[in-house]
Order: sequence, then C-alpha cells, then structure tokens
Amino acid sequence: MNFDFSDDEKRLKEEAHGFLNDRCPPKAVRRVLEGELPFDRDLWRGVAELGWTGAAIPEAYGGVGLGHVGLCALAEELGAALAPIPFASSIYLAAEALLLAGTEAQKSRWLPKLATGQLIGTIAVAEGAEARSGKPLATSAEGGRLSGTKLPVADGAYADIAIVAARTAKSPLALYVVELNQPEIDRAPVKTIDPSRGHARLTFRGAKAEPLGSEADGEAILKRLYDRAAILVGFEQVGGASVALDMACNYARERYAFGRPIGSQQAVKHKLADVYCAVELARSNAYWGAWALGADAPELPLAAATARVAGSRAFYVASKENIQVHGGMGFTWEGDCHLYYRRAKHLALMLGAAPEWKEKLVNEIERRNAA
Amino acid sequence: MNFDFSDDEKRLKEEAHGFLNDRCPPKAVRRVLEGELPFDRDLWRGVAELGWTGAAIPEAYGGVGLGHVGLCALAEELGAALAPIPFASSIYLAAEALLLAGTEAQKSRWLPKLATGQLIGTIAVAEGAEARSGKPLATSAEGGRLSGTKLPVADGAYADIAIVAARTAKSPLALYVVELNQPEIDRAPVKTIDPSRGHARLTFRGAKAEPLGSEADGEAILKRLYDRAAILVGFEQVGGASVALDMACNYARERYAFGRPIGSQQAVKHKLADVYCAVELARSNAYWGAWALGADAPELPLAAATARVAGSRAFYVASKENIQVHGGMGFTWEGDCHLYYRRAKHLALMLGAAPEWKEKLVNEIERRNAA
Amino acid sequence: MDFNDSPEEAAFRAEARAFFEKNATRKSGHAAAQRSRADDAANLAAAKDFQRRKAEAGFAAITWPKAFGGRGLPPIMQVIFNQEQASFEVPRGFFEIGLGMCIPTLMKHGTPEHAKRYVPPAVRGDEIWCQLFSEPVGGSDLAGLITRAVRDGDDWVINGQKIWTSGAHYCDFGIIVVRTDPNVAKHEGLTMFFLDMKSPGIEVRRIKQVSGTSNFNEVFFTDVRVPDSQRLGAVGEGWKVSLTTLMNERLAVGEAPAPDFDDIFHLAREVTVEGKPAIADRAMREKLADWYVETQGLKLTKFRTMTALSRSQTPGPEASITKLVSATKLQEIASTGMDLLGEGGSLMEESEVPAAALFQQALLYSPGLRIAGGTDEILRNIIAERVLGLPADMRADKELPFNKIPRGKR
Amino acid sequence: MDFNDSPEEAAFRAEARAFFEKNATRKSGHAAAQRSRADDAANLAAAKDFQRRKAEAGFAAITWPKAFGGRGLPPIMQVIFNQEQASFEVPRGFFEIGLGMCIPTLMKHGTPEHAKRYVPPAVRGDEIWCQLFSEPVGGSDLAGLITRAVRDGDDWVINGQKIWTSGAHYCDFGIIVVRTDPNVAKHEGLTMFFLDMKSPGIEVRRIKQVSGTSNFNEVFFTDVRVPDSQRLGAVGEGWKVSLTTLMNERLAVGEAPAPDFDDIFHLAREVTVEGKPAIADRAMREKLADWYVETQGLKLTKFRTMTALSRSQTPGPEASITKLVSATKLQEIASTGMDLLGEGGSLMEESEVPAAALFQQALLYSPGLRIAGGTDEILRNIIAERVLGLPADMRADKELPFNKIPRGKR
Repeated sequence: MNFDFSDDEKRLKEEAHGFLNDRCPPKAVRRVLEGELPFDRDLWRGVAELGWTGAAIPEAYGGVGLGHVGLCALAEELGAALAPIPFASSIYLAAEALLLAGTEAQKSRWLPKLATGQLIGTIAVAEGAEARSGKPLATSAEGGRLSGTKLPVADGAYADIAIVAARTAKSPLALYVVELNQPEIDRAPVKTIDPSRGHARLTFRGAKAEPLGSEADGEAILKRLYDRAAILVGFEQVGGASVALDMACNYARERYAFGRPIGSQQAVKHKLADVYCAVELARSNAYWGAWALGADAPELPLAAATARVAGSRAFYVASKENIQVHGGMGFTWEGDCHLYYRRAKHLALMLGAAPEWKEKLVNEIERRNAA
Repeated sequence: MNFDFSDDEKRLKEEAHGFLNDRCPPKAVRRVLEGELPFDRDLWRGVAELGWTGAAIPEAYGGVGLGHVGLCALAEELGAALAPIPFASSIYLAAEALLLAGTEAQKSRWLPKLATGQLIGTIAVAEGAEARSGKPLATSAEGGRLSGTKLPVADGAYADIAIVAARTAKSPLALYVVELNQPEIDRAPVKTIDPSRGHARLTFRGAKAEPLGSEADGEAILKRLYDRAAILVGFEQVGGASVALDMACNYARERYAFGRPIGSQQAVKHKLADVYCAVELARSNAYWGAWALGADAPELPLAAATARVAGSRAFYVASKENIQVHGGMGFTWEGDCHLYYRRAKHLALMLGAAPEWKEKLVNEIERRNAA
Repeated sequence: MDFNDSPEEAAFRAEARAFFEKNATRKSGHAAAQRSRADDAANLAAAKDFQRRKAEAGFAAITWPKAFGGRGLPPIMQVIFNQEQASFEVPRGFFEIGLGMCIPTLMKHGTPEHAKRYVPPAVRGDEIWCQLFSEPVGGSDLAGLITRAVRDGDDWVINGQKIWTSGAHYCDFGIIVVRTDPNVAKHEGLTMFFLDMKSPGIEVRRIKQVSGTSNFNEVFFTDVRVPDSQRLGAVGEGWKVSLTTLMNERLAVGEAPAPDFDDIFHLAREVTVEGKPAIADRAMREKLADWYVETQGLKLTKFRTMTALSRSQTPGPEASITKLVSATKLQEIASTGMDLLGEGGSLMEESEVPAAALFQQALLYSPGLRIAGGTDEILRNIIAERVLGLPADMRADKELPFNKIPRGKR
Repeated sequence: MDFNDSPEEAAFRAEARAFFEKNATRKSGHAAAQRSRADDAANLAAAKDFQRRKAEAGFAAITWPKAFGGRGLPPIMQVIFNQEQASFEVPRGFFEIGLGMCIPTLMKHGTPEHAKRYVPPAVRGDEIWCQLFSEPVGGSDLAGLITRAVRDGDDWVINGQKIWTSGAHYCDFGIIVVRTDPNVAKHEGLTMFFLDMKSPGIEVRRIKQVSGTSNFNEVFFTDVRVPDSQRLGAVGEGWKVSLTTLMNERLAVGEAPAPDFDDIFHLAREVTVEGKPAIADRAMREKLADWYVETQGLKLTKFRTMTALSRSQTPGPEASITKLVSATKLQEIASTGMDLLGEGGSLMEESEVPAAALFQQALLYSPGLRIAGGTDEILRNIIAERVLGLPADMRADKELPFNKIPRGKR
C-alpha cells in the first residue's frame, strides 16, 4: 500500500510550494485580477524554466517525462497559489489533447514549444453562456477552414494555439488545432467571475485549421481529455481549498471578539471541522484520480468524476465559509478571501458544472455494474 | 390581514391542548406502541364526545359544522400529543372522501356515525411496500365485488369501513366504500416503523363494495382528497415538530456537562435555531393550507404540497435532532424521543413521500404559470 | 383566516396606491431592474425629491407620533405602504437608516429642541443621517469598540475609527457611540452623541466590496470636537441608548435581494440543458420545490407578523429567521443558476448571459448578506437565546474592566 | 501511488486469507446478512470457539509484543487481517472492547503478574472483558463521573452506577474508573481498577434501544469490594490511565454499518417508481453521486491511513472524520431508501419489504451511530482542536474542585 506521493514527488511539491510562496503571493494574483496584466508572464516564464510545463510531456517531445502523478503534485501547489497563468489551458488541455490524439507531426511540431512554455495553448469548446444546452455546435469546419464564435475561451486573448471543437459535414464534433495569430480570427477579452484568469471571445472567419484525430472520434477524445483534466483540476481545487481552510483557521485563532478568539466558539469550530471533512474527502478522491491517471487505469472515468465532484464542492465550501469566518473583512475587495471564492466557482464550472459530473459518475457506476 | 386562528379557534385549541395533556401523555402512546392495545379506545371515545370527530362534518350529517380551519387547530394538538387513535384515517380520509364524492344516501348513512366516532373509517390504496411503483392496481372491482390485497392499511385491523381504490374494466382507479366486517375480508396486523399507529394487511376475496363517485373520477377524487388531508397532516406535523423542539430545548437547558447547561454550547444552540426555522416555515405554510382549505381556494393544491413538504421536513428534522440533543438517553426505548422520530417518518410517508409532493408542487407552479 | 384588509387598512392601501400611481412607475417584467442602486448624485437628487413628495403626502413618517410630524398610525399601515411600494420603481437606500434608526433615537433621547431642529428636515429628505457604530476591532462584538471621546470643557474630543458606515460620504449628520471610560465594564463605558458629518477632523473613505460596489465607508476621527449638548442620553448610557437604534435595525433587516424563487424558476424554464429546458430535470425540480417552500414560508411568516401588528401586538425576534434563511437561499440560488450554464456559467457579460448575469452578480454579493446586519451565527444566537430561551454563551469579558479584556492581535 | 502490498504484507495477507478459507464461510450477495449479531448463548459460544482458533493460528494479538503472546507485527498487518476478514462471515462484537481497550490498559498499567494471569485467557477467548466508564450524569463529559470508591483497609468499596456498558451481562471482568477524591479538580480525583464482574453487589440491567435491540447495559454498584491490588495506575491518576483506553477506542471506532452506497444503489435499481426504476430519477442520481463521493472518499482516506501505518507513521485524529461522515450518511440513506417506497415505506415486515427492511431498520439504529463512541459534536470538537489547532471551548469547570462544579437537575 502506497497511497501517497512518492518521496521524489513530495520533494518536487515542496520546492513548488516554496517557489510559489515567493513568486505568487496574493498580491501577484491581484495584479491580474485588477487588470494590470492579462496574466503573470514572469511567473509563467519561471514555472517553464523549472520544467513544470513539460512535466508530463515525454522527453521525446522536449518534456521532462516526470509523469502525471508529478503533474498532480504541481497542480495542487498551483491551485493553492491561485497561479494567474495559462497552465491549465496550455498543459492539462492543449498539450494533453495533442498527446492523446495528435499525429507524430503535430506532436513534434507543437509539444516541444508547449513543454518549454514558449507557446501557450488553450481549448475552445463553449459557444456562449448557455454552454450546457446540448445544441449542435454552430462553429463549423469545411476544407480546413473554421467559422464560428467560441465563448468563453480561457486565455483566448493571448494564447498562440487552440484546440477547437467544430461541427463538420460528417461529425457533430471534431477537433482542430488552430494557430490563433491569423487575420481570420478576432479576439476580444470578456468579463468572468474570476478576472484573475483571462477569458476571451474568439471569432473565426474561415480561419485555417488542422484536424486533430479523426472526425468521428472528436467526442470520445474530448471526453477522455476532460476526464484527465478533471483530475488535474481536482488537485488545483484541493490546493485552493486547503489554503482557504488554513486562512479561516488562522483568522479564527487570532481574531478576538467578546474577549476570546472567535475560533473558540463552536459555531466557528464546527463549521471548520465540516470544511475539513470536505477537503480531506476531496484529497483522498483526488489521490485516486492521480493513481488512475498514472496507471492509465480503467477506473479513470469514475475516479475523474469522483475527484471532480468532491473537489468542486470542497473548494466552494471552503472559500465561501472562509469569507463567513472573516466577517465583514472577508467581504472587502482588499481582503484576499474573494480571490479563492472566485477561483473556486471558476474551477467548478470550467470543465462543466457539478450536475454534469454527477451524471457521469452514476453513468459510469451503472456501466461498470452492467459489465 | 388575519393570518392566524380566530379567537374561537384558539380557545378550542387550548381546550384540546389541556384535554390531551391530561388524557394522552407519552405513556398512553407507549401502551399502543408496546402492543398492549391496538389503539387508545378511551381516548377515541373522549375526543368523539368532545365533538372533534364531527368538527368539520356539516350539522346536516350529524357533525358540529365547525369548519376545516377548526379541524386544523385540532390536528395540530393531536399531532403534538402523538394521539394513538384512528383520527386521520377516519376523519381526514374516510369522512372527507364521503363528503367529497358520496351520494346523499352514502353521506346520510355513514357520516353521522363517523361524526360521533361510533364507526371508524380508513382508506386502502397501497398494495405492498413498493407503493410508488405506479404499476396498475392489482385490486379489482367487478359487479360490486372487490378482490385483491391492500397493504399497509392504517387502522385496517379494527376499522369498520374503508374507502378502497380498485381497478375496473373502465377505469384504472375507482373508489369504493367497503364494510370491513365481511367474511370475504381477511385482516392481519403488520409491523411498521411506528407501532403507535396500527396497520394491517387487508385481503378482499369478492367482498361487497359500493362505488364512491363515478368510476372515471376516481383518480381526481383521490388527488383532491390527499391534497386536503395533506394540510391536516401538515398541522399534525407542525404540532409534533414543536413538541420535539420544546423537548430538546428543555433538556438542553437542564442537562449539564462540563459544568454548564449543554444548551449554552453553540453546537446545540445553533442546531436548535435551525430546527426552529424549519418549524416556523412549516407552521406558516400550514396556515396557508388552512386558509385554502377553509376558503376552498384555487391555491389549495399548491398550498397542500407546500405545507406537506415543509411539514414532513420540519417534523423529521426536529425529531431526529431531539434524539441527538438527548445523547445516549435519546436512543433508549424508555426515553420518549423515539416516539416522535417514528411518528415523524410515518407521517412523512403516509400520503406519499417528499419526492412525490415536491414533484406535485413544481407541477402546480408550472400549471399556474402556463394559465 | 383571511388575507383581507380591515376597512381602515383598505382605505389606507388605496391612498398609498394612488400616491404611487401618481409619483412613480409601476414595475414591469421581473427581477433585473431592481438591482441598480448606485448612490451617485443623480440617484441622490431623485431620492430627495421623492422623499419630499412622500412627506408632503403624509407617508414619510406613518407611524410616528403626530407631535413629531407623523401620522400616528399603527405599524401595520407602514407594512401596507411598503407592500404597495414593492410594485413600483422608487428610489431606495438613502433614508432608511436615518429615518429608521437615527431619528427615532434622537426623538427618544434628544431634547425637544433637537427634535424641532432635526426631525422635519430629515423627514422631508433635506438632511440625511448615518449611524457610526461598528469598528474594525468589533465585528459581531459591537460593544467592543475602542473609539475614544475625552471631555474638554463643554466639548468632547473624538479620536478613532468607525467602519461599515452606509452613506457616510453623502450624509449630513450621524449618530455615534464612543468609549468615554475604558476602566469600567465593556457595556458601561459608552456614550452616544450626534454630530455634523462636515466637522473638521472627519475623513470618509469608501470601502470596495467583493461585488465591486461601495455601499459602505470607513470613517476616521482625528480630534473631532462635539459639544456636550449633542450627547444623547447620559454619559455611560451609550449602550442602552444604542439598543433603541439596534432594535429598529432588526425590524428593518429584511429578506435578501433577488434572485429569489421566481428568478430561478424563470431561468430554469428559459435555459436549455442537454436539449431540454432545465426545469425538466428532476434534480432541479427538487431544488425548486425546496426553495419555494422557504420563500413562501418566509412570505407567510411575514403575514403572521402583520397579523400581530394589526392586532397591535409586538412581533418578537421571530423576524430573525427571515435574513438567516433568505441569505443562504440566495447564495444557493446564485450558485445553482450558474451551474445550469456549465462552462459558460462564469461569464459576466450582461449582454451574453441569461437574466443579464443576475445570478453571477448574486454569487458575488450573497456572501455579504450572510454577514451584514448580524452574521448567520449571531442570528442563530438571537433565535436560540431570545426565542428558544437557551442559556447565553459563556462570556470571557464579563465583569472585566474594558481595558483588561483579552483582545488578540487583530 | 499504488495499491500493492509489500512482499511481507502480501505473504501475511495470503496467510490470513488461508486462515479464513479454512475457518469461516465466504460472504455471498451483499448487505442483509451482516446485520444479525444477537449476543445470545449460541453466538457467544461460536465467537469463543472462533477466537480460540484465531489465537492458535497467531491472529489474536497481531500487533502486541511477543512478551505478551503477540506476534509483534506492525499495525498495517492488523489492517490487512481485517480487510481479509471483511469478505467472510465471522462472529463479531464480543472481544473487540476487551482486547482492543481493556487488556492493552492492563498490559500498560498492571503488574507482570496481572499480565501473566489475565492476558492469555483473554486472547484465547476464555475470559471476556468490558469497560465501565460512562455514567448517566456524564454523557460527553466522561470525566464528570460520580461513582465513588472509598478506601477500607486493603480494599476499596464502590457505590454508584455505570451505563452504556457493552457486554456487561456476559463479561467476566471489567475495568472501571471511579472517583476517589471529590475535593480536587475533576480530572484529578479519579482512579482506575479492574474487577470481577461476578463480585457481590454488582447488578446488570440491559438497556433496550430505539432499534429494539439491547447492546448495552446499566451496571449498578452497591458496596462492591475491590482489593487495592487490582488498582491500575496510582490513586488520582485514573484519567491519565483511561486516556490509554480511549485512544484505543478512537482507533477502533470505524464506519457505520450498512446500508451504504452499494445498498442504496442496488435498491434504486430494483425499486420501481412511477413505472421506471428509481435510479432513472435525476434527483436520486444526484444523491447517489454525493454518497458515492463520500463513501469512496472515506475508503480512500483509510488507504492514506494505511500508507502511514505501513511506513510506521502514527495516523493522527484524522480518522475522526470516518464516523462523523458515515453516521450522517447512514441516516440519510436509510430515510431516502424508505422514501422510494412512498406510502409503503414505513412497513417493516421483512418478507414484504425490499432488502428485507434493511433501510427501515437502519432508520431506527442510525441515530445511535451519531451518538455512541463520541457524538457528532464531540467529533467536530476533536477535529477542530486537534487537527485544525483551534482553541478549546471555554471551560466552566476548570480549576474548580469537583464537588463545586455546577451540575443542574439531570
């Protein structure tokens, strides 16, 4: 039984923790939140230099080949620091999509640059706020040309390439690799609940696009990609939730009211004990996901859904009750509580909301029971 | 604005409270719970003598003609006392069914005896534990004869008449009035979660049965009957919930641990504050039901569903947390906490469980919005 | 049981409705419109104008004694006026604190001269009042305040800081509680004054909230002089005096703003999820049912309170459940509304998002509702102690001189 | 990350599995069977027989030092043994308290002679032990006990009452904490002894629980004499000694019994609601997903604890979350399972009700799970204080002599 990070992974995690403590304090997040920067380019360069962007990319494609469990360890720290960089878009989604479905030529062309952080990738699936509608995609591809509008696209305003989902004559959803610096693409930043992560509207007017995987497999690839990303995001959620819980505990120990620390009141203690339970359940479920990802186990879809549901709940609850414990100060712009609350809801929505994942989870159990 | 019981109704309620305090303490409930008596016949005679059984039955049929708001006031007190008598079966269901759908002859024949408590009525709809299955009724009626098995039937072992739901050649559900003292009917007591209210299995082998209302209207009558009964049961739930909350508060004030009353701990205070909120919301919603019942308002189905969902939740939560506040003593047979917990779950199931009523509630809002 | 007005109530309702029909626009559609309440100059001017018309029509002080320019009507009439008002677009958020809390305190604890000077312009909307109670050290422990006032001849000199002061940046006057003796027990060393917000030494800084708006201020006091004649109540009686004010606050604190049941119900009908309206989803339907039960329960609880009022009974602290239940419900509704949109749920472009991003905005303002005007935890304590009669929390600060109470680092 | 045994662990697992294959029956189907654990004579005899075979095969004291007849293996091996045991029908519920709590206390605080006399028969199942700590006045305030022991020559004379004593009616010996000095602070006046449960003056009365079963007893002491040689630890050190016992209890308290996720999942597939399997209902599916996340999370948390054990680290109080989360989940699952049946849900005839009325029975025993072995509230305090480092509750009884502590009416 070894249901924990290895010693090497723990060392990596500790180093990441130290680096991010130094380079990504809340005031760095705030610079992006308040619109001073579109994202933290210095931090991005820093993590790339440390090899994090290439952590799970094989050495053959310029990566470090550390494997996905190591990437999970990094994700937890990036989540804890609320890192305002396109890590998830570029690594969990764009690079992973290429690894999953790219041709040799595509992998050789893009992965080395994604691995070094030289290029930024993202994914463009949603078409407007009503992203769960299940309506046919309006974005279409024909003869290597893409037309339509994608919104919201994380990091869309400054990413170099995007994996784009489009309808074709033969398939309701096929994937394409698209270079974003084309005159046939308009990009405009849009407001979201978490301005510390940039989002954009992308309009394609006959933009050049290269198929990723076969047209027929688009939906299957996307599902698999989202399952894998859900585990990595699950670690970001666990990281963020733990920090929110720590903040609340620290404040509850230090803040006095009625002549005693507010943390000596059961209303506060018991609230935080419940948050702790949510966070630990999420952590254990995320570990299961890490194992499934590392072992490419058949349990992966189930572990992914479980980690995602647990992680989304834990971070949301921890961040919301962190505000409550902080009282009025927790509700000020100057206080840092809202950074976590915003990120929690953003992460809970980015790969689809809890109801979708609960449905996937039960589907998966039914499938396994039928088998 | 007069959203409260009238002074007369309040006086009636106070009298009922005093009478039940005297005649129906927990140890009277326990005599039925522990199988000493099938139901409390003395108490039944007592409430009948006070005219409660005839409260909402018009004077023309031997009742007191007090109206349904008065009956709601009595229901709250009967619920508070956990009265172990067939009041709901005989009055909210059998007598109300006759009032809703009976012919003049049927009303004249049965209501006066139900009004005086001389006869006990009940209703028999469910056919086994899986009562929500939606399968066609197995009990059938043909040529005035009824065959099939009903289970569980509240008070079925000692009731004199039952309103029975059966399938006919023309209708999936028609209602019948059936005298239960026929050789063609077998009755056997069955165990339920609340033994303070007797239940039975009734087997009909070609028993004589008289149609109640037209065959085609059976489902509509039953729905209307359940809506009306849900409001009366809603008051029983509010009554029971209030007593469970009071018990918990009293215990929390008097029981010391760590040198102080346990009720001075926020874990206990805040739990009970939340229970109070649930009980008050249920009470207000029940009042709406009482108004709708008294005024025969078009809002009745919506008010009924609202009162039922709120009442079921309030009584369950109050009774379950009452055990928790009592700690180990709350979990002993000798303690009275479990009487309320059992009754709470019994009442929450008797007219159908919360999911059914939530569905009715939203249906009703949709219907009203479409209109 | 009925929902009917008495003849007097019906007549008053008709009068109020006529006033609104004449002076305001009836609301159309649902939700959305009620959100924008910026306290900018234009809105302030409109609010002052509307207040003057209310005063002229006799609706600005419905329940106050005639001696103070009120109509001397029972509280139920105020409720009826508010019910009618709810159907109209009217300026709000400028006078509630002054007329609901400050002026009643002045009327009770000030001199007849104070009343004569300050009540009429407040009622007419010419002068606006704010309340300076909370401090950074205090939080829920309101009486733990440390802003000092020291006697100097006929004046008092105030130094310190207040926080969460609504409207301090546009108010003309304020009532303030300060510590005049730190050597006695917490509640015994406080005194209340009123002061001119333009006094030298007062600095107002607006607080930006998570939701991006600035409804509150910090107010800093540096050697601010207040004449002793502006004291309300005796020296050392400030806590008792402020209870008058706070009792009025509790009545004023109502349910949370939109989105409520109706809004999420409509959203669920509009939004498509996996090809079907969201409302077709049974999981959503159960949530809707639960919220309806709460929303309707709170509305009907208010009717029970009104019944008590119309019988001239005093409603108790039962009203505390309104904010406790509705603030949590608001946060749940906001979050669930966003979940209906999946990956698009975090978008906040009003033109792109159903209900003009109402749910997204609510996610950001809902945490404040669980804090302002008494946190969830304080409200549960109030219910437990005052309604259910459970014993008070153990007090670490009881009987200690204020300056001996442990205070921690922040 | 992997779930693999080390070579030593794999070898031990194979040995344990072989033992069970030889001495017990493999479980079939799911749930239901695990429920009946009546402590009647037949079950007691079977349990003693099985314990003897465990002892002979070297599995009765896996982690104990060899000096006490144990195998001296690390705690992970006990976990592996328990994992294997979970697949078999074995008698349970008779020896856990004696071997898990009482004998370890005796080994640590008794004399070598005590160990020599009492440990071997306890391990072989010839003698069973119980723990006499809780009292009616105490509840969660375990140290608030009032049963007195007064010195009389070489003996102590005990008078008072214990409660919630599992197995007192069939046990041979018990360990007991009593108050030997009421004039000192609560935790300082206690002393621990062990005694023969057949001693004159002991009366055992079974307690009937809400669920109808009787797992616990009240034990009354009238002038019961215990020789001073049966004292465990010094006079006045009883609380410290009992912490050894309770620490072991905390490790033993595990997850709640069935029904768990698997049971409600199967029920939802079997039961028809409105013509469709209950599992087709989206509201049910969301509940199932939530419970799966909790069930799986707890199971995986146990793997994390095992990892710590297999690295010879000591797991902390994190395990407190298991009972806290699973007891509430059990009550929810029971209630929801009944709701699937609608009007028929309250039926308890095993032959008539899906899953043989498991859910109905669980509704009745689940409240006990939220209380026994530490209430929800105590567990939250433990997590808050020992894991999260939050300050302790304010203590009204601190530093007071025990007989001056306010005690109320009950």
